[in-house]
Amino acid sequence: MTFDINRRELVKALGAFGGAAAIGSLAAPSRAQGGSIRLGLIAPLSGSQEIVGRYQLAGATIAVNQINQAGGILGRQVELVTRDDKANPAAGVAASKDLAGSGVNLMFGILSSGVALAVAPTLADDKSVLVVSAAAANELTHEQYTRNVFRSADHAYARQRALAKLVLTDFPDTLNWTAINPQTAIGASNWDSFVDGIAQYSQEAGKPAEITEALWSKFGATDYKNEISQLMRSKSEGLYCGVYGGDAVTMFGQAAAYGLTKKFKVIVDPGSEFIIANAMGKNTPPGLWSGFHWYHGAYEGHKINDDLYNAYVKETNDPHPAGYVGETHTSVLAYASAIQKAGSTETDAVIAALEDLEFDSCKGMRKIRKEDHQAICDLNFVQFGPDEGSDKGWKVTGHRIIKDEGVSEAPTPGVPIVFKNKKA
Amino acid sequence: MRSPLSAPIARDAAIALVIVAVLLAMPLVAPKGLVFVVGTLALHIVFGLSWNLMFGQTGLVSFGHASFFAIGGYFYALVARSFPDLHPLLGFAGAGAFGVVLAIVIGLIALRRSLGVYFAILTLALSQIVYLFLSSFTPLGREDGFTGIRRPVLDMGLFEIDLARGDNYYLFIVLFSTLLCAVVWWVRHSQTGRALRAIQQDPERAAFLGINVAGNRLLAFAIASGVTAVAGALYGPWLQLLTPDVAHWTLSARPILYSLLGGVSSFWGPVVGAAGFAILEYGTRTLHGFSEIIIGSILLAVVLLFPGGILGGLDALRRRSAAPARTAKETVR
Amino acid sequence: MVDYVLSPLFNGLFMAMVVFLFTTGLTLIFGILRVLNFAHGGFFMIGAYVAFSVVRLVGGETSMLAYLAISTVAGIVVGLLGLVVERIIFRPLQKVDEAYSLIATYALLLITEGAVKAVWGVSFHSVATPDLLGGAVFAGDLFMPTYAIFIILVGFASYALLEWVLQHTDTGKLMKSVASDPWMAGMLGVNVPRFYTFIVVLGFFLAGIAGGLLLPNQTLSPNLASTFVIQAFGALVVGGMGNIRGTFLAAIMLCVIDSFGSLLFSEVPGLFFYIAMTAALLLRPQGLIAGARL
Amino acid sequence: MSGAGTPTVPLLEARRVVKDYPSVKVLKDVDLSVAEGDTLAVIGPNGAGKTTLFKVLSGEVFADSGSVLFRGADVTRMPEWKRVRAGFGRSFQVARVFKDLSAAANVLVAVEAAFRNMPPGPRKLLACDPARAALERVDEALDEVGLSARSRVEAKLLSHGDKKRLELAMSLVLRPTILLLDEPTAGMSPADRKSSVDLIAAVKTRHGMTVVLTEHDMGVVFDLASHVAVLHHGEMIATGSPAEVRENPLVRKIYLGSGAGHA
Repeated sequence: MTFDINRRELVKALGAFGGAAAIGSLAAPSRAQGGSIRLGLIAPLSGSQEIVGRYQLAGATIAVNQINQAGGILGRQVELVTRDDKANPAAGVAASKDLAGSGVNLMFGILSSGVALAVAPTLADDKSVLVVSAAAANELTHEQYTRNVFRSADHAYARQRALAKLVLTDFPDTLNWTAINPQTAIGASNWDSFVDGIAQYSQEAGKPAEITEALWSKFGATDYKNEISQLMRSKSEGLYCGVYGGDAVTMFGQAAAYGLTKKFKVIVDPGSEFIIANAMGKNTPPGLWSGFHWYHGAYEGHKINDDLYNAYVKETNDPHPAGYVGETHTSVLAYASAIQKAGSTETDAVIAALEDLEFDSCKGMRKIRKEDHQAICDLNFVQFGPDEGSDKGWKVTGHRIIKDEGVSEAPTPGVPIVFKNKKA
Repeated sequence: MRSPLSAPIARDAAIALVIVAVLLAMPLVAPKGLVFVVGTLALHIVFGLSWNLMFGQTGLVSFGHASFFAIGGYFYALVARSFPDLHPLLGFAGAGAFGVVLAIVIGLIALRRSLGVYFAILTLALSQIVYLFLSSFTPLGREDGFTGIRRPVLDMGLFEIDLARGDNYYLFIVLFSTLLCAVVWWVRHSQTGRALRAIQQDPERAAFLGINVAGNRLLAFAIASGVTAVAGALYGPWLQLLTPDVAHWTLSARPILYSLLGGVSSFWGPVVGAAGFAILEYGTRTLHGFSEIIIGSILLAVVLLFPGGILGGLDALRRRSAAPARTAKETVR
Repeated sequence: MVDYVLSPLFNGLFMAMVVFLFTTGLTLIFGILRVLNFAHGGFFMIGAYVAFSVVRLVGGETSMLAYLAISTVAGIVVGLLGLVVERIIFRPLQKVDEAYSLIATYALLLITEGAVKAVWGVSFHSVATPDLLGGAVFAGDLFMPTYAIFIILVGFASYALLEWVLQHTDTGKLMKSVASDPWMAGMLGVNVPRFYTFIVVLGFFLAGIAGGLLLPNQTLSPNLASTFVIQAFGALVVGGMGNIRGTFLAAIMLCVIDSFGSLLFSEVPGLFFYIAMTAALLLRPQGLIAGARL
Repeated sequence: MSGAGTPTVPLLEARRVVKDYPSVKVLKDVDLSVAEGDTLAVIGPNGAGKTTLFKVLSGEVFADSGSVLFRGADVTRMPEWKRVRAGFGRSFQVARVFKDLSAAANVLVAVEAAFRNMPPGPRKLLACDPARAALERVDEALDEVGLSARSRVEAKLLSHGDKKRLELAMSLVLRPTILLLDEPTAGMSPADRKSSVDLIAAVKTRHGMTVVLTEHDMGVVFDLASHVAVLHHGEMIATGSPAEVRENPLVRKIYLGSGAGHA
């Protein structure tokens, strides 16, 4: 029963991160200590997304420890200050104001796009910088672009178009796609980006794909039977399961009796990572491709990747770090390089240094574009399947790195993204 | 010579003055995070006070008060986006008026047919409808909310105040909230307030004094809803974003918690309750994972130890410490 | 025909039984103690987590017998928690104004959420349906998962059982008499406080067993506590304030209407539940089954 | 029936009033007429329908058929609060006062309800103080029923008799044309009863009101009433002066048992 031990240990260990951070923040004086560089993590450390917040906290903590062991930045130690955004915009704004008020002008983290979009416009007033580590909404580097916000992680447009590229490479004959999506902006944005990719790459291959109208479900719904019935009657062969996290678990759980996973030849998921497999065990949909912020297995041999992975496993005994661990880790590294480059932690200097910054991370080199502050980086995908033999009940059956070569759009800060290939 | 029936205006004005002075001085001394929390608190105080005008004063239990907060907020945001040249004060007033009209329409149907728990659950159902509408109506931003709500420039004729600058919007919120609280205070202590109190105590008896019970209940519902709608309208530019969460039932539970925690029978009850709750939340903000247990336990302790809320509990303590003989005598007489 | 009538009818009925199973304990406690227990969902969730832990403990056993036994264990554990809650919270609340029970049970809801996180963490979990219920039945084009049929049957059976207990047993008569006039029952020698304890334990037991039975249907996470609570309040009040028959009928009516509504107006799923609830409250403010206690 | 020989319209009239409750027919074609200045006592055994008739007259419930006229105008479906504004006043069998308010505040509510919109003057409007005239009326009314000394006591702490007095004070400030009293002396000691009867008689004379009351105590009825109406099983079986009713054979039969016949 190693699996059980692992899960318990994981929870306990992640809890330890939380406890340590709590004590750390409490003990932290309200004014900047001479010498140490203070970085503020904003993450959902309670509420419905707490699981992700704990991963983010783990990644940030490891990065800070590694930097400090290596002598800090500019010879100064780094101190992590944490604030809870509860994945709620109001709490997020309060958290960023709270950090700014305590003299922490360099912030990172944020899972929910709603929180990121709420926090972004308040930063200029507070003279703060935010490096977004997860929130993927395209708007953040388009119509809601502000000078004070960077994104060191991949964004919806790039990830979903890369996913389209992947499925068309692996399943060139699966050309009729449909979807079940949550009624959120990120749900719509993900689906539009995926359709855009499918349309473009299938046309380039000379076999235009066909898109069937998507189904839209309530975010946080508890019953998907009506939607599943409709999907079972669909003529499509590929299913884009846009509902993510706990909703996806509920949906696949209820769909098991219908044989949904057997009906569709290919099922893809925009970014639930290990959540579906971990929760469903033996009932994991076979062959499910899932989008990842970072998949450690794809970068074995890369030092930053291996050090991060080993540190994580050592702390938690959990062999499956979610991509969020890597992305918050990356944001801290981005700050480290930028501060090194700027020779200062002043807001304007750090902003200038982050623009056009190229730095190495757990998934290789990334470049933050000067124009729209979006990082250009690898896109990771993992394929899952059930594994009757193991205790955890599932295994990784494949993984893929898609390089961002023409996947991302041209930078157009201030202007909404255009889905050129929306019409299939 | 003041009659004991007069409203305690001198005392309450003095308390209010002290509170407002402290709030206005906040940005000078407190960190920004705290200022943001306090600005939100000011709006929540209005939210709690207006709910208690229905409950403590009139005896109406609404489980859907947040829907008016949300309606006011979205109304203002939509108006400000659609008519950028409109004077912002007109926008805020319009939000209030919209809340009042909607409350009258709902009240005319709902208050006549159902009271007590039925009215409570009815308002809950209606607020769920508002919530679902806001989370699936595309022009209002659905689940992700109404983004980019600007803090307006106040054109005062002779001069302009840019509320987007510095702490201006915070100061504006504090002063506007004070005004809204004053409205609630005035209604509560006016002739209408006395009639509402009579209705809360015994509606049938009140009717036999010639008081229009249904009309006054509707009035209280409309005033409370209008005031809350204005608070909601002020909240949009404060956060620069509105999400359907502001119509969620967990937010509707807030004014109930504030009022019961502070004490429903006093004007100041919801103020004390809201402040207490904010202190709890702010105090536990870094205790990741423990905040629910701590907040829950403290709430539970207050209810079990001080039935009647904090103010009610203080009152009881004061009475107990006062000469018991005198109390006994008065009872006998 | 199947797509637009039978399928939504079936799905609505299934949802109705989910809501009904969730609401029975709530109805019982409200009907007799007049405490609207906000924390009910929290204890439902604890029941589900307890069942989940037992499933893991016995190595993912998915036989039918194990499933039923585990659900009962969850019910017993939560029932015992009910004993504690009754002693330290509900009993003192009897002396306090009714409105305060709202704030107390809301506080309790927060505590249950916090406690679940502390004990089980925040990860998502799910448990497969027992093998026997894993399949599906086809009736023409109508597709019915066996698990859903099972839950519908359990819902009807629970209703029939509760109704029988209330109408035809001494315990049921006692419940009804205490519900309608606790003072008089006390005068006639009923130990009312002990009876209240019994009711709370029973109500919590029902919450826990429902948590276990419905575990395969939901993702397990600390958010489960507030998932059904609003629908449950709706069924409770539309049904007529704490009587089992009314709650049962209201759950069916609201969920079936919602199922059809969601099909017709798929832009806003769930909307018709509340529209039906509003209409029912306006047209029959006294509830579907008026005046009856339990 | 009404005031001897006066051609005027009766002040309050009930015509063929019927009121059913789900299982029983409570009022069957009840006629009643009260002239200005009368004191009418409605009597009858328990369950005769006195309270229901009272509710129909005051507007607490509406008649199923038949009509209620006030000064000749139809008020059958007029809600109670409008009737009060038209000149009705009523008390309850068990005194109903606003328990958490002081005695004075109770009366103030009534005063302000009766004289709506008594603006306290612009300066005091902001302070929400009650108008001086309103406060004077409160003092007057409390004085009249003998409660001045207890004006600050919360109503729930008052004795039973004082609550009845307070309720009377609340009715009086409404300056009703017609006062409906539901068992005004129920549950009182003989001494209290005597003082209540005196008080009612005094205020009636002073304010020139018309009074309709229900009563169990025959002493009270004969002390106060100028007219008596007898209700039995929902039917009005006799009306007239106290002496006439006392001699009515049907009444005697019902009250004194069958076979009693003429005395």
